[in-house]
Amino acid sequence: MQRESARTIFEKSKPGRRAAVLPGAEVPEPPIEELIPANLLRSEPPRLPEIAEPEIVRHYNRLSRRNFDLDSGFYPLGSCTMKHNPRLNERVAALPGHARLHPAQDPRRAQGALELMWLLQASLSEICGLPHVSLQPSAGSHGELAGLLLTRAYHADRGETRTKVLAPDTSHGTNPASVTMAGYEVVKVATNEDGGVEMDDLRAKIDEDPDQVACLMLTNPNTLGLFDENIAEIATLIHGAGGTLYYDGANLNAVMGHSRPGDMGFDIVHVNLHKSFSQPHGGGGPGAGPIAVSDRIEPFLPRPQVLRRESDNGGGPSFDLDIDRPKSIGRLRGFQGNFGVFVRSYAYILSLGGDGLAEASETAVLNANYLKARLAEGRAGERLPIAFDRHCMHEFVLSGKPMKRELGIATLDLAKRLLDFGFHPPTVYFPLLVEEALMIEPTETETKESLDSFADAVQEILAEAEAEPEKAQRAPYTTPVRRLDEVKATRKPVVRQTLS
Amino acid sequence: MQRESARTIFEKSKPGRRAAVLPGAEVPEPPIEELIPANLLRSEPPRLPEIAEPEIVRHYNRLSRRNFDLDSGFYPLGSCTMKHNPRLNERVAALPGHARLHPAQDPRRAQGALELMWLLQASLSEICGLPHVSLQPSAGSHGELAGLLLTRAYHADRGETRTKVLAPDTSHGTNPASVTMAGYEVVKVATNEDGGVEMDDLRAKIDEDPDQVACLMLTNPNTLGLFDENIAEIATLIHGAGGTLYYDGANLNAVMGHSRPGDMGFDIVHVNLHKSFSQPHGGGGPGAGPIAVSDRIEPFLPRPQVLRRESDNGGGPSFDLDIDRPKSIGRLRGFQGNFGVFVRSYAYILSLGGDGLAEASETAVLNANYLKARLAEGRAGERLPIAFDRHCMHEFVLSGKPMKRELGIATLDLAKRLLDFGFHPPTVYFPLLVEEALMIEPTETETKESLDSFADAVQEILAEAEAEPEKAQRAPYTTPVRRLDEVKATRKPVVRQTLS
Amino acid sequence: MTRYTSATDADRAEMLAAIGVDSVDELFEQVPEPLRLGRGLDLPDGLSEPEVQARLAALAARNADADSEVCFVGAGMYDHHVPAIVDAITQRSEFLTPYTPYQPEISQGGLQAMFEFQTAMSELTGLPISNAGLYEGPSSVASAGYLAIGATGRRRFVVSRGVHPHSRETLATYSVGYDAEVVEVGLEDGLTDAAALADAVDGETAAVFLQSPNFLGAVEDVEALGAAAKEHGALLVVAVDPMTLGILKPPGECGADIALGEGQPLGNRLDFGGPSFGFFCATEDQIRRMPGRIAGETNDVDGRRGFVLSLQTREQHIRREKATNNICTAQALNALGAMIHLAWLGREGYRELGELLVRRTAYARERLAAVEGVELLHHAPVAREFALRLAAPVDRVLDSIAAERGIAAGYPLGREYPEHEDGLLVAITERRTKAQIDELADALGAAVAAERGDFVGDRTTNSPQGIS
Amino acid sequence: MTRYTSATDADRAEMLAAIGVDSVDELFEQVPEPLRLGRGLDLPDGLSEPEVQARLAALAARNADADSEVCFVGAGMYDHHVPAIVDAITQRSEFLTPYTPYQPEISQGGLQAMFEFQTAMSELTGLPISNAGLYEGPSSVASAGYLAIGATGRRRFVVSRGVHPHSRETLATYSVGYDAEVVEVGLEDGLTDAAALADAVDGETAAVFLQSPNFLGAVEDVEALGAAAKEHGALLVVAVDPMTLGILKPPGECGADIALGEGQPLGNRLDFGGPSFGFFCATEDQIRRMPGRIAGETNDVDGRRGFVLSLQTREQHIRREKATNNICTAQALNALGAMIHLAWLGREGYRELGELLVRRTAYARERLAAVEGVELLHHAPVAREFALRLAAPVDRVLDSIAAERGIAAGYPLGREYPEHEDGLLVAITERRTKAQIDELADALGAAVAAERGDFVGDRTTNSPQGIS
Ligand SMILES: Cc1ncc(COP(=O)(O)O)c(C=O)c1O
Ligand SMILES: Cc1ncc(COP(=O)(O)O)c(C=O)c1O
Repeated sequence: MQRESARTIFEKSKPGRRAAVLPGAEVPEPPIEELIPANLLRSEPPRLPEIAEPEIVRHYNRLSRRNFDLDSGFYPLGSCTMKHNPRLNERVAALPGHARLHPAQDPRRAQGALELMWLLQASLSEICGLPHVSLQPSAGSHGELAGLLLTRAYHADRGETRTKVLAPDTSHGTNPASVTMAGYEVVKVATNEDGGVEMDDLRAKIDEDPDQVACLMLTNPNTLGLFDENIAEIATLIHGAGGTLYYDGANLNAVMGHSRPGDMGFDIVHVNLHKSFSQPHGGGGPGAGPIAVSDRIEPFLPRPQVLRRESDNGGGPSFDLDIDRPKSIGRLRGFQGNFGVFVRSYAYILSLGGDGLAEASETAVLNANYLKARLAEGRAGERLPIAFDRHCMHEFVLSGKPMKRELGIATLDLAKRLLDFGFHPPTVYFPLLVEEALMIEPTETETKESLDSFADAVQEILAEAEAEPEKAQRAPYTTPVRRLDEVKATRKPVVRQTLS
Repeated sequence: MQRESARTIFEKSKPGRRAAVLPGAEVPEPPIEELIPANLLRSEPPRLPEIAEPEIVRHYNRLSRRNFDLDSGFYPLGSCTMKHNPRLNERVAALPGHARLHPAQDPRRAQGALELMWLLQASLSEICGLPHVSLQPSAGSHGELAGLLLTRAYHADRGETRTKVLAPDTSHGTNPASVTMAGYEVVKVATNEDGGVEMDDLRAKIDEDPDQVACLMLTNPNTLGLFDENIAEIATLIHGAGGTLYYDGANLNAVMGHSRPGDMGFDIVHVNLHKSFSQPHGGGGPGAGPIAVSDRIEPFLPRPQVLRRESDNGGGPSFDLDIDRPKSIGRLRGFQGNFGVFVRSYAYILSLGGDGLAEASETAVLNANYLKARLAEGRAGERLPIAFDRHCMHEFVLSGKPMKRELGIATLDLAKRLLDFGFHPPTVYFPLLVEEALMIEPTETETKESLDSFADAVQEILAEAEAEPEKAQRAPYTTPVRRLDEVKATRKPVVRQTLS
Repeated sequence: MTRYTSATDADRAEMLAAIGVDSVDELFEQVPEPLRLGRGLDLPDGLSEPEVQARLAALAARNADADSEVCFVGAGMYDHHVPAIVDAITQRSEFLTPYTPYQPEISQGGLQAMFEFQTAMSELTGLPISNAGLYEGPSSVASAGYLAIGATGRRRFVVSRGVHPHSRETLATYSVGYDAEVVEVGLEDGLTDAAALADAVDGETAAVFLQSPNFLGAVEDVEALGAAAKEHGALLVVAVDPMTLGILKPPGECGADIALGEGQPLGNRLDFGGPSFGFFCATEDQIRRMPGRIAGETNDVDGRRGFVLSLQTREQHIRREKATNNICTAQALNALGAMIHLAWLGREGYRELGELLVRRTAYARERLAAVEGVELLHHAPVAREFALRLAAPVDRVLDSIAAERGIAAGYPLGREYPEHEDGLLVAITERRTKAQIDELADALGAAVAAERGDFVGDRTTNSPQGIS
Repeated sequence: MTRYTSATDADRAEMLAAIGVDSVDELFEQVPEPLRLGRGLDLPDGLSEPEVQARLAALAARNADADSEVCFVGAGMYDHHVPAIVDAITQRSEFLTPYTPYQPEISQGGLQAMFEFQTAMSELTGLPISNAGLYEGPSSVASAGYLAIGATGRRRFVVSRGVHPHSRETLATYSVGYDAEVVEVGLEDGLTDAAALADAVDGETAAVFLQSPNFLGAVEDVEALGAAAKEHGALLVVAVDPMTLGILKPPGECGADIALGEGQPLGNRLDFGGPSFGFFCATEDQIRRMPGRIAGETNDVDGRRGFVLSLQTREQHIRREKATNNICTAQALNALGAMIHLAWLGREGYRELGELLVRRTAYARERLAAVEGVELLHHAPVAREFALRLAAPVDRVLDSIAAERGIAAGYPLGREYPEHEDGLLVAITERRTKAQIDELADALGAAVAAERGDFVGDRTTNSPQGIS
């Protein structure tokens, strides 16, 4: 990757240059002050860059080469499901009938889009084992918030007010953040030695005040990559207390076609289309976080909902947007959700089909266990032990604690050294419960060769660290920049360019 | 750029892997031998690579990063007009109405395409100052061949057989190659001290046997970037002998809207749409080489020709393909030519408009003269003198002869060292007439900053060479591979991978 | 092997051996037997690439999109030209496929683009701090509410009825969780009722929400309206249309504490409503309460300039239940598209585009209001969208114009404003030519006349009711 | 400043000063006054990006393309599915915008792709040498003629009438320059007349040109036909369809000296006929006579593997009038698309695709020949295209099916074969489903019946004549 020094596009600006040429006005051109009162007008245009098109293209192409991406190599970022992004999905999403459709188009003239949403809903419903779906949430955390507001509405409808949401200490940070935004209090539940929910602790937390238990949020397989075998009992306990069971679907890629959250007893599920369903991650979005829910939650779903009407006269069905949902929690955002993401994910589901999805999960689990096995060998087995020694599902978590203690290199050092070997490092320091955690999710679209070379690299780095720990401690060396001062960036934040 | 060692896609193959899934047959599936006699069938499928889609994408994305391209930086490759490639043109070329139009579509259902061709022809006709255009030739050299076959047909129609085609010694290699393919003999014309055609030599060559002179092929401005001021007289001489005057339009970018080959007296012109008209070069094509001709040449144009018919009933005109051209030289290729290229170039002409084209040429000439001035300073001025010291048009040629003699570094060394500075080198060792030639064409789409930094780099390399000539002699150092053994590649050519 | 995977039978055998199991099924044994699905998913078999493409193309063909109709619909998302370089750049693998830049050393491209985006949005809004983008417009409004609660400790929002209905509804949805009250202030001739607003704001008010141009297209006097907020120590939150900020006074100069909005008009497709992005800018003192990612400038160990995700301590990964917001995956690629679009427009082009919109809008407003049976719904100044009142049923007029002229004439205000059942909201972009505006005027005249004829008299005229 | 340029007034002033002139006009003074245009070009003013896009979209909308019609037309170019990764990769700047890899150190991506392409084409054709691509199919045939003259010193070509008419015509056009004679050999029930061919070939024959499947879709027995060429020392040149080589015996195993063809079906759009590419493979002994670029493997000074343009001494830059061909800029990007398509298909997929084509073609041929008023034009084996004879005027039948069913039913053979005025050539790709074939059968039956009714009796039935 490029080593040239960073210059922003503002620094490449030169007065008088430009790229865009605009259409002529075609209409009378009075001074703007005659159309809008002068006191509402801007005195100076914003100092946007002045630069011709060729140099804009060069600028962003160069920037792009300073990014590592999924198409550059192995990207085992745990919990993120960095699977292949089929370009077919980009192509169909770009069809004018999708990409150029106005969101306020009369539903009668957007039948294809509504049917597509309906078909995607039906697919997610089958995959999740829950009868109703809303596609509205924009990402996983948005789905979480939706789920908690649904829980609140469900209880309110029954005349109940509950204040507590339970979540294991391994849960993703968005879970507690969503809990607070939804006006609940988080109650942490401990993890047992198998990596699952500590049942005694769960019982204790429920028994403290069962009437206050609104919900338990769970990821299953959890963020350790382990399936919680007690899930049926957990569901019984929570439902017994009158709470809802929320499934954080970030790890759905492990169980598609094998086990369904609805069948496990979950009431509400969010699905990250940008994880299991191949929406490209875009450098941090866009994604989408549809939710699937049980019958008792359905009345409260956000509006609008896609409605399918059978035809009276034997023709095909028609589709509409239903806003007449009196118990709905209301909107979570504008219009109908991230439709472009729906198109991609629906194309993905069509491509794989039911069996293909099940095989994808199988291969994801196979790949994870294989890589786990490779990393249980040799030096890695000693210095980077598995946090919970069981077969994993689609990902697994290692602990760098012995490595740090014995070799003096931290998980962060290992991660940075991996950059020099051409790999994206795993997720690090999460889940919090595991000291010096490395969370590794290879996904099903990686080759055995990639897994092997990653395992070899880890072993090599550990060997190197025995002789020369500074090598990792000061890594990386070959990247466009080396280790960055993040503390400075937070202490004295410079979050925009100063322009003269 | 990447330094990893090269592995071909065949080497990444593993039996049993695949990307494509095909549609089901849907129809009966008898053994193929029942449909086609066994003796006509293949026994083993070709050993194409076996590899899944994610790894194909990674493979070619990685390969791409081993290319320098126009969007990576300055690319002053003389004679090639490496101007910005607007992505708008890619977008409109990809519209299904263009990209998915079958070439044998009934002309009545391809009216938009034919009108576009007609409009492009009209634009090129105006730019070249010649009344008729055929878009058929696929590139410049194809246009040259067309022009020579037109010349032959023209003379044959007059009952003449002529055998000689004159071309200056500065001419591009395709000119003599085309001459031979068209069954003519090349006669070289010398260059005068101003870089133009040596008039005495021209007269001598004509006078030798005027009846044998079929054509003179000329580039104007010529490959030295100089406008031949004697062009009117040259035309008189050639026309006087009964020959045709052919304009190699590779350098049209210098004179658009300023001077027209037709007005200079040329009978036949080819235009490289991939040079002056922004068709991306694609790593060596596609391009297109339309020809514009005078009235006397028109009857012989390749067929089909686009025909415009006015409507009888006051409606718009309609368009057709005319194959009924009895004097035509015939087809030069299949169907209608590189239509996708026509779309891009027409979009380009629409974007710039008449004035914009003229300004583009102006800026191309300004940029070239400025860079020439910068390289006439300091060390470059001494070691890399301009071959013909006049104002240039859109490009200019320096000679590395003093540099080689005094510093021991050849033009090739300078070129290779420029790679380390992030520049594409100029065209080197062409035109043949100039020893150790460097042919520099910045184009109009480069910034002054780019020109300055290129000039600075040249000066710096020359300074470096005074102290340490080996530095350039062994360059490059920072590229994916270093200097390659081209002799070996030609002596013992390995032109395909051996597969087991 | 399924689509997009590589494990051959031979690979599988080797891998299983290394794991020490006989089959993949064994790995799934950790899922208790009763919870295993035990059947295939009830979904169709996988399809080949050409089949999937044909299937999706068939669905797409059943939508009347802004290529097949001339689109005068706005209401928050607009049919602007997306420059070709936006697509070309955002579709590059290097921007399309990585995730959030957790490893800054190999993510400088994305991080620098975020930094540039923040700079541009800060310039547009006239506020010093910008994040790197949120989901979209309305949920950004709701996020501003959360910030305001944190900043003021109050739980009462005063919202102009000129704020986008989706934003108001989203704020209301979230406010159930925030335990906050939402009070709405009405409009007078298109503009927020200043007196009612002043009455509504009190010492318990966390924030006042305005939008300019508001949903009816009217340009609000934000500065004047905002005085009430200042007076009571409430935050002033202003939703803006990024295409008007080359012309309109930036919220930062009008006293806004937060300026935000829907980013779609900048470099993003219509996409039936998403994905796009929300932008969110604020005053310096809110920097540690901002929602979403923020890129910051720093340097590496060798002193080389670089960018990182800064102020991560606000975020859920670190702060968990105390995070300033729950947002994690946002809309980075969409924000990149916006930045490219802004660079392409450039300082002058951006201003010129604003002028073009204002002038064409003025022309269209005058032209359409002159049509028989059509009048202005309000007389406030407008920038790129305006509201009309029709003397015939709006839905029938829209159907007729769509079917006969292939024009989507506007947004029927009755959908969200029962008091404006006769209202039509018409939006202008640089794609809407004078000829199209003139044709719309013609079509509107004809359709209104036909429907009035229908309505008052003969119902047999063939006014179309179906859709194309 | 015009579009895409950067020179501001300030830049201009500085640059002119450095050059030492007062104006750019001065630089143009080298163009003699009478030759200066002295007026603006008579072309419209430049347009903005959205305007250009609208203009081109309006033109495109007036074409009936293979998305708006179901396309059974082939005749050398086929409506195959282009995998999405082909577009994604070939549109990357790094492949799209560089020129010919004259500087191999910074062109390894393009050069290696050429080397891979050559390997793949060599595998497909069964011949050891491939170039990196020529313009397209027919001109590649003509280039083979030039090679054959060089190799044999003879100037006579014997060409089957089954060779694509455009190829035959192009060869004839070029042969005027080559001073070569072209002799044509006719077809018998769809196949090259073997006896006539044997008669036509003699000791003066430089090359024999065959095509298989030939233009009428018939699979030729190349090996048997080629014997005549071998006997007289003429080169055997075979044009092939790359989509059939997973099934059909490769020309290299049939004694061909040169195998070539139109590359469009591999990863290239229809594009109304171009750009696509021609492929060109040959036996080892022709390596120094090959036209076009050839990439070769070598190593750098550090021993690292690399690729270069090899055998450049054949080419015009060096050899000038003695070059093996005049081709310079060719179709590198199109050949790259082909290589990606082939990698995507892979060894198995490529064969399966061939099988799919053969089977669907067999089904379609049988289904259509069973239609009343339709019969086979020949009975030779076919792979992906076949010829029918209609008992009604072909053009009128085609018009009717296009207008009423939105189907482009095939290629009217009368355009190029006067002896087959009643002939219709129907092509099959993996995009043509059984349902589409069945609908075509139905449409063909109805249209032929209607036209026959018209023709023999009542001319008042409303057979459509216009076009949609
Ligand atoms: C386990 C888990 N839960 C929730 C989330 C939040 O999802 P999103 O980023 O889509 O909001 C993520 C991913 O980021 C996650 O990994
Ligand atoms: C001066 C000149 N003439 C002719 C050509 C041949 O054009 P093409 O490569 O398009 O065949 C070129 C470019 O390559 C050239 O520079």
